[in-house]
Amino acid sequence: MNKIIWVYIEVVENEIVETSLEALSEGHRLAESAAAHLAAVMIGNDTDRLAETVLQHGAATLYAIETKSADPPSPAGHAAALAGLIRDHGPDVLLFGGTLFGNDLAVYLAAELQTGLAKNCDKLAFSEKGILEQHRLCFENKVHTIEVTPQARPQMATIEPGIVKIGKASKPYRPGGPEIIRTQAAASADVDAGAAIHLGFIPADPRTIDISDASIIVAGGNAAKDVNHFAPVRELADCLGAAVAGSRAAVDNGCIGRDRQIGQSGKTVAPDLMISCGISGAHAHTIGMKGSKTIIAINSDKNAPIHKMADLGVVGDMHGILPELIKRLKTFRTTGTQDGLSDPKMDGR
Amino acid sequence: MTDLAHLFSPLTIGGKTIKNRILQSAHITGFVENGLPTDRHVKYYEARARGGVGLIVQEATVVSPDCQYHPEMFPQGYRPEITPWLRKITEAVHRHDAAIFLQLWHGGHVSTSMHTWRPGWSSSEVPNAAFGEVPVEMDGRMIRQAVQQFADLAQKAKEAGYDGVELNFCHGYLQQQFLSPFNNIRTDEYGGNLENRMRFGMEIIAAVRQVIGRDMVLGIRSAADEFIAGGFTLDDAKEFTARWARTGDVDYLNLTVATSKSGPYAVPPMMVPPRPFVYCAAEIRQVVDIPVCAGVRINDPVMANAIIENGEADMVAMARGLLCDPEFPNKAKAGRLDDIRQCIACNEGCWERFCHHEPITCMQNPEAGREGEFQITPADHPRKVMVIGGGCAGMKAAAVAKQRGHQVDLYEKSPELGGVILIPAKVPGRQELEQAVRYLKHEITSVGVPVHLNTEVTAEMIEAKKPDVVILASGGKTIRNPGADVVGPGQAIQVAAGTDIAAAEDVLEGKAETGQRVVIADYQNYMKGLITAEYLADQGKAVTLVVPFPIRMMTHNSYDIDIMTYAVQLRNLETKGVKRISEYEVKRAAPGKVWIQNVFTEEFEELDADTLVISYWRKADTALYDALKDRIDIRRIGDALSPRRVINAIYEGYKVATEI
Amino acid sequence: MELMHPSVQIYFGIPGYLVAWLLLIVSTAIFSVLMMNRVRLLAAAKPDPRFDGFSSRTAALFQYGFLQKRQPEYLASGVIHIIIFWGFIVLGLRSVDILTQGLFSGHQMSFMNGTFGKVYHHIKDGFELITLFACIGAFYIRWVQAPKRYAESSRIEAYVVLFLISSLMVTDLFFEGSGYAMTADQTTYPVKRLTASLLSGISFQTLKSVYTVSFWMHLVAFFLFLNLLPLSKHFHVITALPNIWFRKQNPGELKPIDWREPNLEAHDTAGAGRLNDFTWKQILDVYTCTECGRCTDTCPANIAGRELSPKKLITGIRDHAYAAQSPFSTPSSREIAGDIVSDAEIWGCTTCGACEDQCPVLIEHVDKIIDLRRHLVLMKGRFPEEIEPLFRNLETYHNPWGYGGDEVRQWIAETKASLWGRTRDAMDVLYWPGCAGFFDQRYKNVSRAVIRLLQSADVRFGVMKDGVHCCGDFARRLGNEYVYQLLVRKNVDVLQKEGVRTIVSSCPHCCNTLKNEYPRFGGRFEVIHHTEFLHQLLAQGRIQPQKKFDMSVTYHDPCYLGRYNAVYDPPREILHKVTNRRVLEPKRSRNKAFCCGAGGGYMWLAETTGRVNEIRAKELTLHQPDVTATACPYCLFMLTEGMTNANASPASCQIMDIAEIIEMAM
Amino acid sequence: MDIIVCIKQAARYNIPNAVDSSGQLKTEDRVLILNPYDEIAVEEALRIREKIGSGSVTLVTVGPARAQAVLRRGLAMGADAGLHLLSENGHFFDAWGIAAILSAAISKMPHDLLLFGRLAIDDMRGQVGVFTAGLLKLPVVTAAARIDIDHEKRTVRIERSLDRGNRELLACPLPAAFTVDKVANRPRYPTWPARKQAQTAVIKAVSVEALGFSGEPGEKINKTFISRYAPPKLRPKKILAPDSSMSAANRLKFIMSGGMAKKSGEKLGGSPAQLADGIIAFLSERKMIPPDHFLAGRTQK
Repeated sequence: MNKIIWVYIEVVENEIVETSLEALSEGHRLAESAAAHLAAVMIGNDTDRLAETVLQHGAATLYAIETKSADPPSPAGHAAALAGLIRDHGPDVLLFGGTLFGNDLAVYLAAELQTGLAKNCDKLAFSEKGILEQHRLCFENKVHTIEVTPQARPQMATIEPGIVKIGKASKPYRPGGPEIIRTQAAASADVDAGAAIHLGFIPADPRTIDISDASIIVAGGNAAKDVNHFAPVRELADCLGAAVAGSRAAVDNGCIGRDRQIGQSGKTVAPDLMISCGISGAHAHTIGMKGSKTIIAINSDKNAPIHKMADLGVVGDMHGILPELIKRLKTFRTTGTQDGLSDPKMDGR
Repeated sequence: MTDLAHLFSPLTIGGKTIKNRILQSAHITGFVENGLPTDRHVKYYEARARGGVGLIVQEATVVSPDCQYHPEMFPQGYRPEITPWLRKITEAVHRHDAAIFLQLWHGGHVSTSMHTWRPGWSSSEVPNAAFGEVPVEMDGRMIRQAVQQFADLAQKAKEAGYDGVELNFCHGYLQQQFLSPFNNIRTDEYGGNLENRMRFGMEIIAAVRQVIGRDMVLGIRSAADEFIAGGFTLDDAKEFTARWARTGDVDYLNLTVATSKSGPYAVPPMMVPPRPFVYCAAEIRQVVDIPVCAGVRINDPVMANAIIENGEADMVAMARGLLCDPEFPNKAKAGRLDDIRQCIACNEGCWERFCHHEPITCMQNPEAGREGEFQITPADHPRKVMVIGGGCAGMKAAAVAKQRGHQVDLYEKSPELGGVILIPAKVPGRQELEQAVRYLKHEITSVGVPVHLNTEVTAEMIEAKKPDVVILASGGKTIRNPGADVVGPGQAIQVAAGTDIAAAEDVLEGKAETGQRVVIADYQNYMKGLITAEYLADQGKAVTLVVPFPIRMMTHNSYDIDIMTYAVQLRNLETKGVKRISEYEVKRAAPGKVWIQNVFTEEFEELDADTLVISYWRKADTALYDALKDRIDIRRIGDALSPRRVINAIYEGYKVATEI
Repeated sequence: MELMHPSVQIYFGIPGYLVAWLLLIVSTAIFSVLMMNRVRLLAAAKPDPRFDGFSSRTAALFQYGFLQKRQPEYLASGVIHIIIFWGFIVLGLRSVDILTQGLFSGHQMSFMNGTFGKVYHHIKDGFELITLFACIGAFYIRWVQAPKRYAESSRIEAYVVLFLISSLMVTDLFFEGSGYAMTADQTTYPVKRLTASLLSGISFQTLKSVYTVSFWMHLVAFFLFLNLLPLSKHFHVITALPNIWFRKQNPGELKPIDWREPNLEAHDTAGAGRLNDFTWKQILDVYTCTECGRCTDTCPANIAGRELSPKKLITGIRDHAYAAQSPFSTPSSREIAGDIVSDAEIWGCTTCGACEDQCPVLIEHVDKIIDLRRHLVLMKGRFPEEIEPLFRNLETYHNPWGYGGDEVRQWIAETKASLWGRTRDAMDVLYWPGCAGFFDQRYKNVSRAVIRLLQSADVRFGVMKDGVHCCGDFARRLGNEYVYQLLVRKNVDVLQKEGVRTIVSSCPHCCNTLKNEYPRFGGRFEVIHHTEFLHQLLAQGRIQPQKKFDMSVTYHDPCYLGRYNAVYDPPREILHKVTNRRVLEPKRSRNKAFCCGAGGGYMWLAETTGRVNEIRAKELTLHQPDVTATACPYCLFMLTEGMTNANASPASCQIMDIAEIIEMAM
Repeated sequence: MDIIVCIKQAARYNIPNAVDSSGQLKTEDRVLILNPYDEIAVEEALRIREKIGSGSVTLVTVGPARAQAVLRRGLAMGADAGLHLLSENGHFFDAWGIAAILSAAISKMPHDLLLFGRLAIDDMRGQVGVFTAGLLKLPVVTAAARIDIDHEKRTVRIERSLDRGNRELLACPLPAAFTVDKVANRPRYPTWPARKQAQTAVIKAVSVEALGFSGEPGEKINKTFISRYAPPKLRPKKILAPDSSMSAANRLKFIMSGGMAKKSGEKLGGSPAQLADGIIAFLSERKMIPPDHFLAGRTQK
């Protein structure tokens, strides 16, 4: 009988985490190699919207577990929610994206299901005996091991992030068209199964955080000729709880340290929000920040290349704009006219 | 200090340990005299070795008299007299704990009767992109001969004490002409399927390995993607590199891209983003078990370190980077990143001079290729020096003069240093020019030259200061209206009143706005016109570029643009929809209209234009010089002497400072 | 009329000789009380067997003690000191003479009357004047020149003492002068005649009082000075000579945990946290400090602007000791490491030994610093963060970088060196490249060169199969005796098992510890540094350079080769042999050579303040040599770095090892 | 307060490739150390004990005789006792095997707090902690960066490391199990007296057979096996690369763009005030202005 491969789809802020798609693609490759049945399983409160993407990437079935709860999921909670479903359908292989959450969930689930687990695999394949061979690096990346889970089922693995190419499935996988099976989460999914109770999050201190980890960055460039000119950039960063960074020019002008330099001779950053002040946008700089999700560019030269990659191009002198902006942000705080703001990326996955 | 541990960790290639991950890739220096290396070679390579590079691959050396491109450019490896010279070079390099390999080269059809009085050889009778001459199709005997010639030079390399050899299988030379389905249309066992197309290369590998044995390293420099329609792609490259690796005779792969037809991407100009082709190495590294070296436009130690750390390659290759700053590795290792003079891929000193069969040097580093001949020595009599103009020429002169112990002051009338180069430096694709300015600034601050900004120097001022020497680097003047500014009807444009005209400089600086339909009168077919066109096209303007006659009489291409930059720039204009009319000159302009004249038929055509942009040459600003030349020792350099390129400005700055 | 000796005059009904006796008894009493305290501490201190080698010690005593060999390093003050020293010895007798006159109512000791007396008086006569001038000179130096090295030590004290010394002279001159003036009989002593003539012409009564007063003033000055000694830096008048006699005979060996039982296992504590953790010799050292400041004046750490000042370190401990001894003090709980001597000072030292080389009374600074480090590391677990990796690497991988076997195998394969033991009997020497020679990419080039040279001279040598463990020098000098002895045990075992007798090493640090410190742990080998060995081979003509090394060279002495093991000439002679240019001597060289900054584990410590290597680099490039030669891996690294950082121009002079230079001449 | 720290003697290869041509591990280049993460766990335990002022820290390890070394190292750091669950050399236990053995032993011991390292540097699994806790039915939190114990209430507040330097705050009652993260502390360097004591300390040893496990290779409590080893090759993180199926011109186009997606974002012009308003509007409509609590107690230096 055909093998069944399941891939857990991790959802953050109602979006599918890229790593999960990588896992799905790996699962898809695996399924095709063994003519196995590929299914995806997802926990969220708005799964329908995401169903399409999942199925495009080759899943024939999607098990969608609806949760009402808004508070961030705990690995233990999700494990409990999935365990039942998995026991019922008994997949042979169960894959996860190797994110922090994915890895944790996998371990909890393995504990729950009393089965083996291989973390951060970079390759998966079936042996001729049909057993899943899990390739991974260990001994501090000095040894490549191939592990197997001969008896226990499912054979669980998490996929090392960022190395599998995401490929859409060439043909609709299941002749009858994809099926979506909705189940209500077991009560345990919303209330923590593990006895540890979530109390909240402590965001990283943007002043000490490594800028490549920062989720908001305010960056200054050549327009700030010295530290005093640079001061408003820092102040803005403060108002936004952002990390301060800069182009090489900012380093040369002595405004920031080299550890906060973005670009080819500095660091590569991928914040959710990048506010770039007085940076023209030479390749040497942009190569380090092209991963930014949303970019606001403030530059007096309307033809500066930075504007071409910005979601919002602000043509004007940063020295004029920043103080205004800071003033407004502060009044915001006091009047608090921003209800329902979510901490950007604060659920820690 | 930035941690570059990965870049400076040793690597073992075929049993030979290299002290760090920096490889100087082979590049023709053009230092040869009647076909043989010279002391200039020895000094050049020794300087790089002293700078701390781990492995030097010495320039392509000709295995065969049959195809040698140009007898005055490539060392003629087939001549027995070469061996002592090679030994000199290896000894010099080994003195500094660096390894050195020799690159074995057979040009195939990249060779012409014009230079050698004999046609090139190739896999098939396909004219090559470099010269357009139809080569001779090689028969079995010729193939065996070529293979033997590779082995013969390998033998010489062994005798001369090289640590290894690198086979030049790249850049559209002979082996690639066999490998590439674009060039190779044979039907015998050397053509057709991949295995056949690889046969010639395989024979060379086997023959060379047989000669050098196991004590020497054998590497291959190969393209990973030809970037031409009908050429091989990265997928093919994965296949054939894997097969090479499987022979067990190949110790490492040094990857580049392109072939003659797509040449510009092998020595990419500055508008190509940094590290463009590292992904090729990364992908190929997954399919082979030997070290892989990534190259092409890697000019920064941090970037290089990241490439190693991220497992994209085992080694990084640099040619222009080390040409520009031989001390790159030492400085990087010591954490002195600011002191590194970064290559900006201008190609002015290297590729272009090579094209014109001149020995190479570097725009930013006049000492390059002149090691020993050019060096900064303490001045016998420290003198009081005034440098006027904070452009490239002025800054270089000031820095060098100061290092020699003179008492130097630098004056700049604008609020910032950099001079005219700051104008193109704003344009997308030309922004690397900033790096040149950054370094010059860093240089003068680190040697401690007092800089007086916002200071327009007058004759009176100079007489008051009583300097021993005045170095005049005050730059040139923009031509805004050829009608009025230019003498001689030949170059003049009759501009009717009310016509919207603007000088290219002003447009780039943002001083002048243009209408929607723009005609650019480019009198010289210089970079200025081309980038202005791209700059305006980027803004969504409808741009027509009128160029008189793209071919200079004395040279292959437009004189101040090397062919690589030129080609990629044209590509950009094409992709951005710029209309280019050549063999025409703009003669008259009125509001909304421009009349252009065919240079051959002298017939007029009428174009609609809201704005006419003038891209003319610049003129030297001679006022100050004329006022003082008889009274004090005043010397003109750079645009103040004659408006030319940055390379001339920096060269003259350096030169004048070493002469006072 | 007849002249009455002061001692027989009557003062307020008390005869003079009684006064003299009183003076003697009181001052001796005070003096002995003071000395008791001083001695008590010595007695309580840890043992230190220093009675071996009587003759060599006595020889040294004459050199450094009586001839004051090191004084003239600083010419003016040196000569002055020598004069005062000898003046003292001469005049001391006179003071005793005067005292006896006082005690026995003017009667001189018998021998003073004879010919000896005559001769003595002639000498003394001259000396009084010279010494007086010397004192004035000393005044001038302290008052007017006031060199930096005297900073942080009391001026008043110095002036008082100088005043007392000179007054001894003056009073005696006036005593005798006035005597002659009164009796007016002719004297053959020029100086006395001078003073006599000065005094002649004043009334007999005045002369008489001058005569009496100066006599008593002399005695008072004498006793004051005596009691001042144990309270001041002039204690050295008493302790210097013994301290010199008890000098450390083998400078290369660091003081072990305990002189009698060096094995750490045998002890529950290690290092010096409080006074009584020091040995009596270390205490004697601090007693003896003359505060001349020569140590601080030559200390690279201090010159580079670090907190450490060897002088302050010693006086600090001394003052702490005195305070503890004074009857008024309450016993303080203050620790020496940390409270008295700051951590920054303790970790500032590069153990280059320049201070010890300069000290005129042979104080051993480094041992104390290391004992303080030992206390911090072994008892407190407190040390600069950056050296923890070093400790862990040494403990786990037995080399500072934590490299693995690959490196060594690779190195052996590349050098094609034959393995020790395979043909053991056929091998005379073991080549020991040191960790750097095995693992460092730059220094591998040197060890390769050495091997090629040994091969070309067909020396029968081998290298250890899996290399060897780190010699432990850095661990020891960073105070981590535990790791040190761990490594020593391993090495000694291997070397003895493999029957090694002679070792040629490329690292002065290895050489030093193997040669001077391992014997105490049972490892006795003949250890030679490669410069010495290659020098021999050149001399024997077993290595024959074909061409000349055509570059101007200067030579930097590694501390552990030079100062600690006195290998100064072999490298220089080698250079003279192989180069055809002249060999430049740097500003400070041989035993005065300035440290590269790597010693004492500084290779692994972060130099936050003061970059010693840059200072040295600048010094070395003074005469603009093409090449700086040295013979130590760590000097090589530090100077190379120093060159790149200190000199703006990239083409600054290269640093090469002697071996590399010979090879280039082959 | 009885704290149990489960530690491991980890193998470290200080050479780039630890597998020889025949697929065997190069054991001659292996060094055995106390797993660095476990060292941090031990330190954490000691600090907790010091903070509370009472209680005991017991170290437990599973392994052959040689594994005793890591117990002694832990004792030298200041732990009170060590328990050695002795297995024959060459016996292989996977995460499940170890967890089974540990839980069997620990269930017989008093335990308020169980600490593990987050990860072992050799097999790099990071599973034993969770599995053991599961078998002992204890609440478990992974990657604990900070542990605050309320001795009276017998509750714990835990800060757990998330990515991007963020932390999650959790609470749970004792007894509980945590795996400790790298950032938790910097382990102390053992002093000489402590080392000396540890050298001679008596360490209780119990063989795994005594706990009811065969200890044979192929032990049934294991769930996974290593089928073979191979030389490592780091797979690079995804890098933007044009697909070979694209035309040459398009491949070049991709490269020339520097992998930078051209965005047709709106462009604002006008007075500083207007522009500032524009930015605020942009941010608030995307809900990108973080609320106060997010910035609580922060002021830029």
